[in-house]
Amino acid sequence: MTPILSLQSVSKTFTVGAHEVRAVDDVSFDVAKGECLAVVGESGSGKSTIANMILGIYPPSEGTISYRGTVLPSSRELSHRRAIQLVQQNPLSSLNPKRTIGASLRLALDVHGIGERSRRWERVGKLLEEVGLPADYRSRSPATLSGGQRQRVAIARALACESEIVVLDEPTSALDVLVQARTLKLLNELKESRGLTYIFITHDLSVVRNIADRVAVFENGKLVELDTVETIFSNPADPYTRGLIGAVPVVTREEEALRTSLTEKENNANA
Amino acid sequence: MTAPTLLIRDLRLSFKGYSGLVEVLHGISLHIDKGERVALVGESGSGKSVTARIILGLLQTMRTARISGTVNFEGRDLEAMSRAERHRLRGTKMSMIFQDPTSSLNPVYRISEQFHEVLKRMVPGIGRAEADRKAAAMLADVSITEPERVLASYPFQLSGGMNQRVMIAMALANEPSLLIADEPGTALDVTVQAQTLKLMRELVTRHNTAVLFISHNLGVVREFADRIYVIYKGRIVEHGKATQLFDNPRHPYTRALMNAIPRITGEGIPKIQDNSDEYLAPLVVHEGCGEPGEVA
Amino acid sequence: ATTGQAAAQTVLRLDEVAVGELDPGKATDYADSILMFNVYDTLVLPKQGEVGYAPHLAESWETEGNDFIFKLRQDVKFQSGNPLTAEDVVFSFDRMKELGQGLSFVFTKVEGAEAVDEHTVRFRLSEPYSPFIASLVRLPIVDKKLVMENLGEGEGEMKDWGQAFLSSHSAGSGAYKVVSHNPQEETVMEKNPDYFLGVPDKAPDQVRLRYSLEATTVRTLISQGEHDISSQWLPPEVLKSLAADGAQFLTETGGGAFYIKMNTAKPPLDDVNCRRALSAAYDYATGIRMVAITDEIAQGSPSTGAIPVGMYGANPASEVMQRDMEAAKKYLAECKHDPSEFTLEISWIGEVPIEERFALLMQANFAELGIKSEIRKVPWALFTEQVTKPENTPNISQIFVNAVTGDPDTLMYPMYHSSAAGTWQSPEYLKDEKVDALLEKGRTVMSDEEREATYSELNDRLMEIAPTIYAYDRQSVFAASNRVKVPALSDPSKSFGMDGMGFTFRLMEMTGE
Amino acid sequence: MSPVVRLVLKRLGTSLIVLIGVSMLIFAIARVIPGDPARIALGPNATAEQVENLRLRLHLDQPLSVQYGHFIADLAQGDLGVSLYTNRPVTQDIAQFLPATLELIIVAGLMMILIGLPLGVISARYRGSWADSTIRIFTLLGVSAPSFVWAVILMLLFAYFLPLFPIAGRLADSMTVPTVTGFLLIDTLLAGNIKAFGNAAWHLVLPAFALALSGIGQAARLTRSNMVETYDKPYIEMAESYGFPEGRIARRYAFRPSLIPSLTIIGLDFAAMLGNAFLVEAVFAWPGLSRYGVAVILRKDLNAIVGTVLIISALFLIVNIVVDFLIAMINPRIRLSQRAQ
Amino acid sequence: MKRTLAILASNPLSAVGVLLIALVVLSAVFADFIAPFPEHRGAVVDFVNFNKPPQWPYIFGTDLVGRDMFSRIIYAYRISLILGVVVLAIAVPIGVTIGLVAGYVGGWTEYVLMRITDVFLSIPPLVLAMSMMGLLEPTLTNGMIAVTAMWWPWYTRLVYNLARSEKEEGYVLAAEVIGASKLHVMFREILPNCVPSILTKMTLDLGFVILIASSLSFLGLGVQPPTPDLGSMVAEGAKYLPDSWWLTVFPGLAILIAVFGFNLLGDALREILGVEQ
Ligand SMILES: Nc1ncnc2c1ncn2[C@@H]1O[C@H](COP(=O)(O)OP(=O)(O)OP(=O)(O)O)[C@@H](O)[C@H]1O
Ligand SMILES: Nc1ncnc2c1ncn2[C@@H]1O[C@H](COP(=O)(O)OP(=O)(O)OP(=O)(O)O)[C@@H](O)[C@H]1O
Ligand SMILES: [Mg+2]
Ligand SMILES: [Mg+2]
Repeated sequence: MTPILSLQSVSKTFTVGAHEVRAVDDVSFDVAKGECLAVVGESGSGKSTIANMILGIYPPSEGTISYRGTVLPSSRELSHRRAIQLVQQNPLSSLNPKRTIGASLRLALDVHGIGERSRRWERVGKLLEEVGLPADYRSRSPATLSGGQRQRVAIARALACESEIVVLDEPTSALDVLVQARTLKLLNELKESRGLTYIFITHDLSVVRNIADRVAVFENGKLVELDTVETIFSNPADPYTRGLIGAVPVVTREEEALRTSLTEKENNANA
Repeated sequence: MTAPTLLIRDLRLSFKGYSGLVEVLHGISLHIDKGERVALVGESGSGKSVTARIILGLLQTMRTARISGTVNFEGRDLEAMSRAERHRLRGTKMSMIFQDPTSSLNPVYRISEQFHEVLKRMVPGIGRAEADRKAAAMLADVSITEPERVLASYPFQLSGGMNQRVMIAMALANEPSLLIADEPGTALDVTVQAQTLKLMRELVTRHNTAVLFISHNLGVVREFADRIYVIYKGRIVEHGKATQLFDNPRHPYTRALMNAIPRITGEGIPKIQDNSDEYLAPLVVHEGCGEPGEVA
Repeated sequence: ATTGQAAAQTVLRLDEVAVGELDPGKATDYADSILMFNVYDTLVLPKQGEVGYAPHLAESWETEGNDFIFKLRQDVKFQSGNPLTAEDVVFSFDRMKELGQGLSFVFTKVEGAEAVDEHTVRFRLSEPYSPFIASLVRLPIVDKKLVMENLGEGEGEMKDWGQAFLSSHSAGSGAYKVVSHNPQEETVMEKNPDYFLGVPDKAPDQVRLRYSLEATTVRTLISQGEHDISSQWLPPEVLKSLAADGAQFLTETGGGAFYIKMNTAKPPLDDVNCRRALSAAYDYATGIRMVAITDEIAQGSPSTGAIPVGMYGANPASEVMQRDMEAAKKYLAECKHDPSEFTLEISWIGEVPIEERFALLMQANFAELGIKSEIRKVPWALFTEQVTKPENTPNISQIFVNAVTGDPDTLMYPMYHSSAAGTWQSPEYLKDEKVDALLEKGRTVMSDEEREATYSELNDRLMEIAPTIYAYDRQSVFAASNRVKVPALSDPSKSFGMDGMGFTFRLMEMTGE
Repeated sequence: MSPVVRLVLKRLGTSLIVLIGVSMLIFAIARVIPGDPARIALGPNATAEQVENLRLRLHLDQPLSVQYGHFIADLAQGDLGVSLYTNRPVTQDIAQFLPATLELIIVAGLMMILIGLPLGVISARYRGSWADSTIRIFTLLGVSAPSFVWAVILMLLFAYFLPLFPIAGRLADSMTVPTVTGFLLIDTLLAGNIKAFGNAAWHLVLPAFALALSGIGQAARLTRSNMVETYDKPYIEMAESYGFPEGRIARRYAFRPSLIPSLTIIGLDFAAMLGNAFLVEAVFAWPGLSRYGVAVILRKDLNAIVGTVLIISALFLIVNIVVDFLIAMINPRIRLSQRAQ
Repeated sequence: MKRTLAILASNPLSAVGVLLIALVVLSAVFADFIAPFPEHRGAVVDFVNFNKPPQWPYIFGTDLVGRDMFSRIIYAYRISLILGVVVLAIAVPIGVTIGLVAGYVGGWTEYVLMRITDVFLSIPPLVLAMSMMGLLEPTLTNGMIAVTAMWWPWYTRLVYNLARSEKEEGYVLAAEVIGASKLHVMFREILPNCVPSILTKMTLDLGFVILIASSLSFLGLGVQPPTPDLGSMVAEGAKYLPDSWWLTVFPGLAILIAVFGFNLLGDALREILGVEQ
């Protein structure tokens, strides 16, 4: 079975003045339909860059990205656009300050002709309610929302498209745990009911533990480890991964125990 | 007894919209003593960021905002201060880490220029080279591996986490007496986050800085904060020492929060109601945690 | 700018609207004339204070059949030091003819010029042409030797006839020589100390002729003592305020008039009675009042007919044209066109704002007769284009016309001879045999009496068939600072009968700084 | 830097194409202007024969394409033909008049920048205050009367009632400097004549200000309205929270990102003045190209029209390149865009 | 609507703007009732009362042929407003559209469109107007066409440069990622962010258009006498400053009032249009 999304030796190099930044360095991986691939790793290791390339916002410097076996060009047809959606890391800048969030949400429905025209406005309200916002936030402007509220709008917008793949770049970092739980639950439900595929970029390993099927770990532009969530947490191969898990801030004793066991392993490995 | 670094009494805020007045803060009171690390946790949209902005005096100039209540800084009422006096505090005695780092940095200036500006608040005559040196050291402290490159970059050329660390470095640079950190670690991986928290803790102990720490990451809060206020829909609902609160959450909302934390041990996504009338129950204050001047 | 000289130097500053053309072979308008008369000399000059022409470079002349033979003065040197000889006269004439520009058309009846000896010139005319002597004031004598030394690129023996050189240098014998010439700014001239008639001490040492100054600028300059003589084109209100600031007025009554021309080739003004009706309905007195500056001085004097007062054939100054509504109504009743069926198109030249007021005056005047009209502003370029076709020519156009030589022939012939139709001077498209015959006769009869009689007859005929509303006789009014005295422009007994001659700087006097 | 150089070269290359396009267009358009150039040039009294002769000399009897061929052939030798208005080569006219106008409009352009932008910054920073209202009235005055009316008013105020400034021309009659560049501010300095420099500068003040007034108004209003928007951006709040001096926030943080519209319009205003300054030049008796341009248009002086329009066009092209470049400089996101084209 | 009213009510200055515009429009519409000498809008000459300073009954004085300035100004609003509004109503959409396309689409489209704009900018207005006169009837309509033809490139340049910068904003990317059409991105995402500049420029241009009409009428293309228009009044009157100051000052003030009103209104409009519903 062909993977729904596949990256082959993708690299991206930026130049900043005299500096060359190899943000993504020869990365290949496949994403299977219906799975949730968590992407974790160092800050600045190229996670968002990969997301942007998958969406065709930047062209990759090298390598190709294919969707269901066909290589995606950077200017895409509507169907390809609909197939993959993105929740940007920086929700404020991804919302047009001159449009109400209702208008921004409705766009997704209008573009893809989702639902009856006359009922779309209502649907926008529903979408907002699904992410825990009152329907009357439709007529608010982005500037008057809190950080977490904006993030939820961005999620709602990505979900509105009813796409196959959703790339979520730190979608819940500004949410309190209750709302986060609710959002994750929503994502899970959609995954079950519609067979959605997620590429879930996050720093919150506790979330990864509970939502991901597989985990990709990045360090400095390279993919250092890719395995199922169980393996990663119980028996991580890469020392960087182990370090990450060992540093997770936790609230219960059992969790601390897990952390220390991993850290000990690390210490043993080093010894 | 010296006055607390920050004392907020009955702060109310409403926004005037086209459909009328919407109250966002319903009278919150909190305080932070010198050298204390106080966390403000709570629902998304409950009013944490606006509280922070009011402390800095950023909302006061907004046409649609209506504010009442008192905010005292080191014993002095901020509202009673002259504009200039108030202005003098910013960036020197108080500084803030903004929630949305990428939008909060000016897109048309390089990081180095923006950092220079921040450092000038403390040392007005500081030169660019000197500032760059200092900035590079600060950035290295927050685990930025290529400080020169970051200084030479525009904010949109950096990753979210890098911008966040730039913000943190800026906020710490002038060693303020009050640091407001609005979700400072969201875009950081856990190792870097741990490193920055350590840095902040050092600052607190070294300079007796008071910290208002706003976060959704209760794990981080537990590790970092001395005292915690829990806020729900514009009201403080529970207030206690970190240990008290984590060991014995009393308010229904706090309890719900605690239960909703995803566990690294992997128990699936917790099934908790995110909305309930119970959450509106009155304020619970833990032993020894009353507001100064009030009967606990 | 020039090199500064001794402090005692007197500077005369004046302005003109159009850029002065320095090449004497191309000179046409007022500014050109001022330059020409001061930098160059001519064989004859208009007499001061009376009609007729006085010898200048020529000592005397005689006629031989149609030909004219001139004896030249022998003491004249060009500014270059070259002596002025018959060769130069012939060269100047040939050059004028060959270039075919400027006022060369006044010499169409001259077949050629030849040097009989060093100081004698013969002009051969093809037919009797009485205005010839008058035309000679338009033949400035150019320094042949100097020009030949400075020929520019061109084909043939004479290459460019020195056009490039003469457009920014002078090659004359005149009382003033050109120091610098910037067509957008000014021409600076200085006294020629070797002038053959001598230049009086009181005459300005330096003259700056500035171009295209705005009314406000002139006013401010004069009030600050930085300007001496304004152009004649200032609106009356501005002249009035200059007088209030203490300026004096200079006047020049020349052979020109303000004509309101009616297109006789197009209905409704193809009907003579309609034209007569308009002529009678026009409010002459108010027209003069509109250009009045003070109670005594106006930019026009009442017109007495087609020919301006002071020229051959003009009606006496007392017979002024007057409005007569009764007559107007009578004529209109006889007109074959019904006023309810047409709308007159009254045009005015955009460059001459005062014409707007006349257009409005006419509109109001004609409305009293029940004639509708609409006003149309046209820029000069468009106007000259429109008049080339009778159907495009407006019903009514307003034109200021001057006689280029002071002779009625040069004024009337280009306006009313049927062969001249379709130029800016002749938007009437007049075709009248009697007028043609009289115009032709006027230029051949030689004696003053005969000419007077012929032009008088012409005048009557033109009044009768009314192709034009003879609105007023031109009177040029200049505002001047009190540092200058210009007898030719303030004392009728010293005035010249020709436009621009009043600005003979050697006859001006500068007082004070 | 090399991609920038490449970009500029590319722009200059296409500018040449634009210039050729403009030359063809203007060649055709100018001939549609009513009037017979020969007739106008020869003056009212010329005969039909004289007119016809001149028409032949100007090739006006030939088809347009042939005329254009003549034009291009001459242009290749740096010859734009002879002006019928001044009877001099057009190149000579342009060389004499262009520096005068350029000097004037450069000073006016500087005034737009140095007065207009700060006024905009002040009114944005103190929006709603009396300073804002005063500036609003002042800037709107600039668009309520044309520049030459302001020229007249300024002249009356500062030369007639209060004789502070010179009235006409570029330099006092008593002064003289050798012409090197044609820019008096430069030539006086080259001649080492400080007094003349001061005098030339003094002559520039009123006409340049009259010309600049509308641009000042536009720059100020556009700057203000964009800065008001920028003030709502989170990075301004961040700058405020750090207590950067308010003036500095206004000047650096809010101003620079808001500069795009004002810069665009100032650029256009600047280039347009080369064609539009004629009435102001007339009031101050400024021997400039703008006045020349209008004189030749009204006289249908074909060679001179084509010559001046090409100069105006070149100025527009240069200014637009500079503005586009500056905007890319001001906004690094344009310059460093990573977007797929 | 409710929001609009609320904005207007909360901002006294914009209320002043509305009031001024109302004043101007009403006086234009009801000129026949307001003007003390309605016939003076036409060809009336009164050489007894000409060039009179303000005095009863000529509160703004009389012009050089004796017509009441106040009446003429009131009537002049009619033609001047129509002129300004019509020209802008045509030029702005054209200019804005081209600018948006060039700035957003980029590549060859940008090159071609912007170079065409450069060509249009390069033709001096006077040449354009003069040659139009050679081709077309010298009517007011054709005059407006000429003005429009020289006006749009300014908006193109303005919007082009704004669009180039807005294009890099995250919300544009977001809309593209959703699959929004180019049209949508240009007109619904980018355009609203250019509105403040466009509105500001428009309110200023209203004054310029009114004034440029006077230079056109010099060519016979614009408003023809005796019909009063503010631009010509200001321009012609300037010759008679300072003595007959009322000839320039009052029409100038009349333009100022209109521009001022529109400017204030523009600010309010910016707020009303602030966020797209
Ligand atoms: N300018 C404004 N106008 C109207 N309402 C606003 C404005 N700014 C914030 N609000 C509202 O005030 C409430 C509190 O916002 P605030 O940003 O303080 O939330 P928060 O507690 O920081 O939430 P988060 O954790 O999601 O960042 C939110 O419901 C928000 O919608
Ligand atoms: N437009 C750009 N120009 C230059 N460098 C860039 C650009 N975008 C990203 N980079 C660089 O690429 C690297 C990877 O950035 P990216 O945003 O992908 O990181 P990330 O993994 O998402 O990090 P974080 O977790 O902090 O968001 C960083 O070093 C960043 O500075
Ligand atoms: Mg990222
Ligand atoms: Mg917040």
